Amino acid sequence: MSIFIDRTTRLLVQGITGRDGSFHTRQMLEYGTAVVAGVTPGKGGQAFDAGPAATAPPVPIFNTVADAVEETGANVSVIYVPPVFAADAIMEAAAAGIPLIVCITEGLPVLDMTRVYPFVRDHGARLIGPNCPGLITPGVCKVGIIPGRICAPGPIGLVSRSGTLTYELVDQLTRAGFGQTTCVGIGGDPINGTNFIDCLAAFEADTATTAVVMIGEIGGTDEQDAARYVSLHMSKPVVGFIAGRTAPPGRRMGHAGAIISGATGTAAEKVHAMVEAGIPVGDRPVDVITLLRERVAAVGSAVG
Amino acid sequence: MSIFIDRTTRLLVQGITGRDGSFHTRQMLEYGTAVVAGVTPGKGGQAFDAGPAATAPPVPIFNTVADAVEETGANVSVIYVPPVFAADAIMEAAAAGIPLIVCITEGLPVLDMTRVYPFVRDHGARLIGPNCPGLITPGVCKVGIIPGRICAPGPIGLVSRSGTLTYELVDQLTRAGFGQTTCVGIGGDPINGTNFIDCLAAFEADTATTAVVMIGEIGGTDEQDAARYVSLHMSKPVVGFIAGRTAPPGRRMGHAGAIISGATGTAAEKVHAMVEAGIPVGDRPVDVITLLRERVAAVGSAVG
Amino acid sequence: MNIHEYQAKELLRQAGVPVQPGEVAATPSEAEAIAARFGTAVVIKAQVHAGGRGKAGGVKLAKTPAEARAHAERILGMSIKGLVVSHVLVAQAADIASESYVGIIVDRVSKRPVVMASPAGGIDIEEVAATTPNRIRRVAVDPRYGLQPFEAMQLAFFLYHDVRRARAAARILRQLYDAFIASGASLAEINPLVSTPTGELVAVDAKISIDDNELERHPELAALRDETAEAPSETDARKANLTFIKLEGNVGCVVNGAGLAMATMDLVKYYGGEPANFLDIGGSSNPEKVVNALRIITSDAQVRVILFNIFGGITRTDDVANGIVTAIRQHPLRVPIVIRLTGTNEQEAVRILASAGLSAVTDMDEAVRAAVALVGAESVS
Amino acid sequence: MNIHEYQAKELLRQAGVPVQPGEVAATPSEAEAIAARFGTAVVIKAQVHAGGRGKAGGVKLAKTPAEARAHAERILGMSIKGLVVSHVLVAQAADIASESYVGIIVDRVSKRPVVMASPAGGIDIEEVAATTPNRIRRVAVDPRYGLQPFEAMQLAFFLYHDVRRARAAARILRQLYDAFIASGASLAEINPLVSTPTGELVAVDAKISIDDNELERHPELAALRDETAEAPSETDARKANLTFIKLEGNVGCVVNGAGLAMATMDLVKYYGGEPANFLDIGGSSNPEKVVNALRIITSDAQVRVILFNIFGGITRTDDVANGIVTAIRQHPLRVPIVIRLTGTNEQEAVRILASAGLSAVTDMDEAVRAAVALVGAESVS
Repeated sequence: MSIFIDRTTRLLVQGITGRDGSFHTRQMLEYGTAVVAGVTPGKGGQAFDAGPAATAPPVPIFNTVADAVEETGANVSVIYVPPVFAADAIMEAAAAGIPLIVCITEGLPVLDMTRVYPFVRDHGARLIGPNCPGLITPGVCKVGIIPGRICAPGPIGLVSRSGTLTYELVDQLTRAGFGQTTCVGIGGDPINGTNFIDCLAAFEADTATTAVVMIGEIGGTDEQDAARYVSLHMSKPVVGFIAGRTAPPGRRMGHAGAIISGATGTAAEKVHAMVEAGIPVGDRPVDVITLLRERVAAVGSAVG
Repeated sequence: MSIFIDRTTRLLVQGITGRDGSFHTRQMLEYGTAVVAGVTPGKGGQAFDAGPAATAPPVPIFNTVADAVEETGANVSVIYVPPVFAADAIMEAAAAGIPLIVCITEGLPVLDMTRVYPFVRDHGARLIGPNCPGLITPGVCKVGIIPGRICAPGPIGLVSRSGTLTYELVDQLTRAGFGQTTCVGIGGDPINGTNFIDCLAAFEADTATTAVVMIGEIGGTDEQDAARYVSLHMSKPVVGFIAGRTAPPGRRMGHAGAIISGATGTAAEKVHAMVEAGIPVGDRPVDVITLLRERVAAVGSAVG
Repeated sequence: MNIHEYQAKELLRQAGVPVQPGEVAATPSEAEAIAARFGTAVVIKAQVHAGGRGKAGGVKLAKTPAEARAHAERILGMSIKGLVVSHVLVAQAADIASESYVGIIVDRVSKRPVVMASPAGGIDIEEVAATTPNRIRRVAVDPRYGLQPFEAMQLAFFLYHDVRRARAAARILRQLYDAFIASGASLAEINPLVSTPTGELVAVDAKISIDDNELERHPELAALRDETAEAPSETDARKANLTFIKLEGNVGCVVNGAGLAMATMDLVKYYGGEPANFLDIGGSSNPEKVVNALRIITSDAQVRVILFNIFGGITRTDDVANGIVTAIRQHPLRVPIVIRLTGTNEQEAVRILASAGLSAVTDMDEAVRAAVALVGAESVS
Repeated sequence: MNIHEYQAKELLRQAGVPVQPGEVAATPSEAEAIAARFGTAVVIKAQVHAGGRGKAGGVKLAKTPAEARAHAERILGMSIKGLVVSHVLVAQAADIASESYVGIIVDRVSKRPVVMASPAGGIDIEEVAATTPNRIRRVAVDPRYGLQPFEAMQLAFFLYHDVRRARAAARILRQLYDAFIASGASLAEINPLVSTPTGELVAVDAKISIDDNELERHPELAALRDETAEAPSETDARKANLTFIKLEGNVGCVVNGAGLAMATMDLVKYYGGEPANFLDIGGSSNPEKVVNALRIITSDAQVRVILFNIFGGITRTDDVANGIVTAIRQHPLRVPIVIRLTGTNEQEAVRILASAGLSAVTDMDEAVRAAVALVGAESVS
C-alpha cells in the first residue's frame, strides 16, 4: 500500500504545455502514472503528445480544470504554472472537486497562501506544497518531479521539507536496501498545505509502512509539533534528519520557510525536540540509514 | 419550554447607550430579561441605569464585546447600532463566541450580509435578523422590540418575516386564548441569518410547542422551501398567512426582501406551495385564528 | 437606486472596462456637436430608467451630425413608460461581430453575488433564462474570496472559444465585479458586450442599480440620483423618510410597518376596495412623519378615503394621533378618514383624536371594512 | 526585500496613515535646507537596512538648520553594521506624550497575517515579547475577511483608553493592514506610533519588508530596491538568479537545492571545515548559472576550496559539468575544486569533466571530506 497516491490515481497536469509541465508529464507517463488530462487555457481540444518513445496514448488538453474533471474523472492534480498564477490554479483545482492537489511551483507569494490555505480547506481538498518535489509511490505512480530511478518499492515512508536533499536520502535508502511505500516532499515554504503530522498520521495508518524517515530543516515549529505527535500517537519507528545546523539566524536559506527567527526555528531546537520524542536524528545524511537499520531491526526483533 | 431563548439567557446589548438601544434595554429589563452587559465603545467602565422604576441593578458597559463576554458570560447579543456599523457589530459578537445574535437594525447593505452570513456560520453562531423585531418567550424573556404586553405564555410557536404584522397576529392569538412558546421575527431582508425552516425545526423539537403559525410575505422562496420542509419533516400543525397579495411586481414593498422578481416570489405562488404542503393559509389575519382553532382541535381530538 | 446608462458606463470605465465612447447631450445642438466631434456614425440613446426604450423609439442610429441632431430632437422630451427623456447619450456606433451578456446580481438563495454570462447578448436576460436556460452560465461568488480569475475564465470560455477574447472577457468580468462591490450595487450588467470584427470587446450598454442602503457610504453615488426620473410623490416620500409606492386604487393607506401595510392593502382588496398606495411610516414615527404622509396621500386626486392602521409598539400611537390632528388643522381633509389605533399609549391617542372630533377603532378588520364602505357609499351617492 | 524608512513612510502616507513630515537628503546642505524649510527642530536619521542605528549614532536631534547640517555631515558616509549611509531622513521632531508599537507579520503557525499592538513603543518588539509578553496583544486576521473594524478597535483599546485616540489608532491599524496587503509585505510596522500631548497620533518610524515573491507583481515596489544597502556579492547572485548568502568560512559550496545546500554546509562543519557560503543554483540550472556561481564564489578571497554537490533530478548534471568547464576555461581557478555529481546524465557529465582534466565522485560524504581535507592540507602547508 501507500499514502495519498496509488493505482487509482488519475492525474491531471495543470500547465501541461509549459516547459516544466511537458517535461515532467513525459517523465510521469514513462513511470507508468495514469496522466488522464492536461489543462492549458486556450489549448482545450488539443492533445499532449507523450513523445515517440511513449506507449501511453496522447493526453487530452482542456481549457479549465472543471472541464477536465468532468470529462476524465481526474482525482489528483499536479501544478506546474508560473508563481503568480499558481494560487489561482490551486483554487481552480479545489473548486473543481479535486481531492489531492500537488503544487510544484516555487515562489508563491506568502499572502497568496494565506488565502489559498482556507480555500482548499473550505473545499475539503488536500494540498501538498507549494514549492515541493511532489510524491512518489515507487513502482506504482509518481506525481511531481522526484526522479523515479532512485526509488524502490518497500516498507519505509519518507516525508521531507526539501527537494534534492530528499533525493539524496531516498537514494541512500534504496542503495541500503530500504524500499519506500511513498516518499512525500511537503515543500519548503512557510505556509504549505500538508505538514509533517498529516503525513506521519497517514504513514501510521498505512499497513504497508513499517518505519518513517522525516527530513526537516530550520524555520518554524513543524518538526517540533511533529515530534510531539510522534511521541503521543505513533507506534511505528521514526528517524530524522535536520538540515541547517550551520545556518545563520535571520537569513532565508533558499527556501522561503528556512529562516531562524530570533531563537525559534533553529536546528538544535528541532533536534532536541525530536530526540526527546524518541526520534533519533542523524548528524550526517548517511547516519539516517544506520539509525533506521537499528530501529527497524529492533522493532523487528520486538515483534518477532 | 421555548426556542432559542429561555431562563438561561444572559443578554448583551450592543449599542446600549443609543436612542433605540437604551429605550429597549429598559423595556427588556422591565420584562424580566437578564440584561447582563452593554457595549458602547468609549463608555467601558460606565453603567447603564435602567431608570428609577427598575428593580434590576445597573448594567455594566464595556468597550468591546470580547470584554463583555469575558466579564459577564453573556450568551445572547442584541444589536441596536446604525446600519453602516451593524455588520461589524454582528461579526464582533460572533468572533467573541456569542452563540445567538439578534440584529434589530434595519438598512444593512446586502453586500455586507453576503460577508456576515459566512462569518457567522464560520464561528458557529446563529444570527436572527437583521431588520427584525427579535424574539420573545412570553413570561420569561424578550430580546428585541416585540411589545411584551401583547404576548402570553402558551403552546403556539410563531415565526414571521414581518414586524407590526407579527404584533397584529400575536395580539389576535393572545386575545383568542392562544398563548405562545416563542415568537420569532426573522426579518424582512433578502439575506438573513435564520429562515423559516430553522425556526420550524426548532418548534418541532420543542416539546412545549403544539402548533406553529408562520407569517410570510412576497419575495424569494423561503416560504416555499419551508412548505416543502413542513410536508416532509413536521408532525405539528402549521397554519400560515402571506402578506402582499396586492403588491405590484418589481417594486420593493418596504422590506428590502419584499419584492416580486419576474414571476417568482408572488403571494399566490407561496399560498399555493403552503396549501399543497398541508399548511392552511388565511385570507385575512383573523382567519389564521380560525384555522389554528380547527387544526389544534383536530390534532387534540386525534391524540385524545 | 437606478443610475443612467451613461453613469453606469462611467463607473465601468473607471474600473478599467473598455466602454463604447460617448457623451451626454441635453439639447439637439449638443448632440450634433458631439457627433461632429466623433466624426463617425453615432447612436442616440434616451437616458431613462425604463426598459424597452429601443422599441419605444428611444434609440436611433445617426450617420451624420445633422441626423444626430434630428434624432435628438425627436427623442428629447419624448415620454417612455411615463418618464420624460431629458438627456440622450451620443455614443460612437460599434462594429458588431457578436453580442454577449454579462451581469451580476445578489442572489438570495445562495446569499452570494452571482455572476452570469450568456452568448445571447442584447436580449433581456430573464427572457433567455425562461426560454433557453442552457444559454446562461452562472457562478455564485464566495464573497470572502471575490471573483477568482479561474471563475472568470470559466465564464469567459462559455462566451468565446479563442483564448484572446476569453482572456479579455475574463478581465472585464473581474472589473465588473470590482465595480459591483466598490459601488455597493445590487445589479450590474453589460448588455450587450460586443465583440468587434477585429476581436476587441466593448461594453455597448450598461446598467447598474445601487443598493439604497449603501448610499450613506457612497455620497458620490448618491449624487447621481436623477429625480426627474422618478414619480414626484415617491421622491417627496423618500425625502420625508417614508416608504411610498403609488398604486391605482382610491383607498389611501397609512400604516406602520411594511408587512402590516401589505396586509392592510390585501384586506382592502379582500373587502372589495382598491388600495391607492403602499405607505409605511416606519417604526419610530414622529408627528411630522404623519403630517408628511397625509400631505403625500391627499395630493393624489384619486384618493376617496384615508385609512390609518397603526399597531403601536415602538411607534407611539399618541405621536400618530398628534400628527393627524396637526395635519388636519393645517390642511382640512377633503375626504373621510378612518383610523385604527392600538398599542403603546392608545388611551392618550384616543383622547387627542377625540379633542379634534375624530374617533378611532381598535380592530383592523373593522377599520378596513369601514373605509371600503365609505368609498362604496360615496361612489353610489 | 527591505525598503528604507522614508520609503515605508511614503507607502503608509499613501494609505492614509498620519506620518511625521520628513524629506530625504543625500548631502549635508540638502539636510540643512530641509531643516530650514521646516523651521522646527528636526531629527536626522540614517537610512540603512540595519537595526540599532540609534545606538550606532545614526539618529540625531538638531535644533537648528546648522546643527542639522553638522549631524548630516557626520552621519552620511558613516558605516553601520557594515553598511555605508548614503541618505538621511530629515524629519520634523515630534512632541511625544507616549509611544506605542503596531505591526503586522505573516505567522506561519496560524497561517494568517497577525496584527500586533503594544503600549511599549520604541522598543524592539521581540524584546517586549521575550520580557513582558503581556504587554503585546495579537489578532490573527482571517485573510478572507481582512482586518475588521472591531478587531482593530480591540487592539486600539489595548493601546489607549480614551475613545478618540482608540478610534484614531484603529483607523491607523486598518490603513497599515491595507498597506501591508496592497504592497505584498511580509512585515510592516510603526514603531513608535507617537501620541502627541494634544492627542494626535503620528507614525515616527516605520519599517516594511516586501515578500520577494511579490516583486514581479509590484514593479513600482521592486524599483525601491537600494542596491547600495546590500552586500555586492548578494546583489550579483540575485541578478544571476542564484540564492547566495555569504558566511565566514573558506569552503565555497555550490549546490542544487536549498535543503541539500544546508546539509552540505552542515557536513563541511561536521568534518571540521567552515562553509564560506550558502549557494543554491536552483532546480533547472543551465551552464550559465554555474559560470555565475563560480564567479561569485571565487570573488571571495577567503575561499580556499570549491565544493560542488549536485544531485541531478531536474538539474542535468551534464549542464553543470559544461558550466564548470566553461567557467574554468574563462577564468582558471586559483583554488582546488571538488566535484560531486550524481543523477540525470551522470555519465555524460563525467565524460565532459574528464575531457577538461577534472574528476568527480558520486558520494556526498566522500566529496565533503575531500574538500575539508584540502583546506586542512593547504593551511598546514
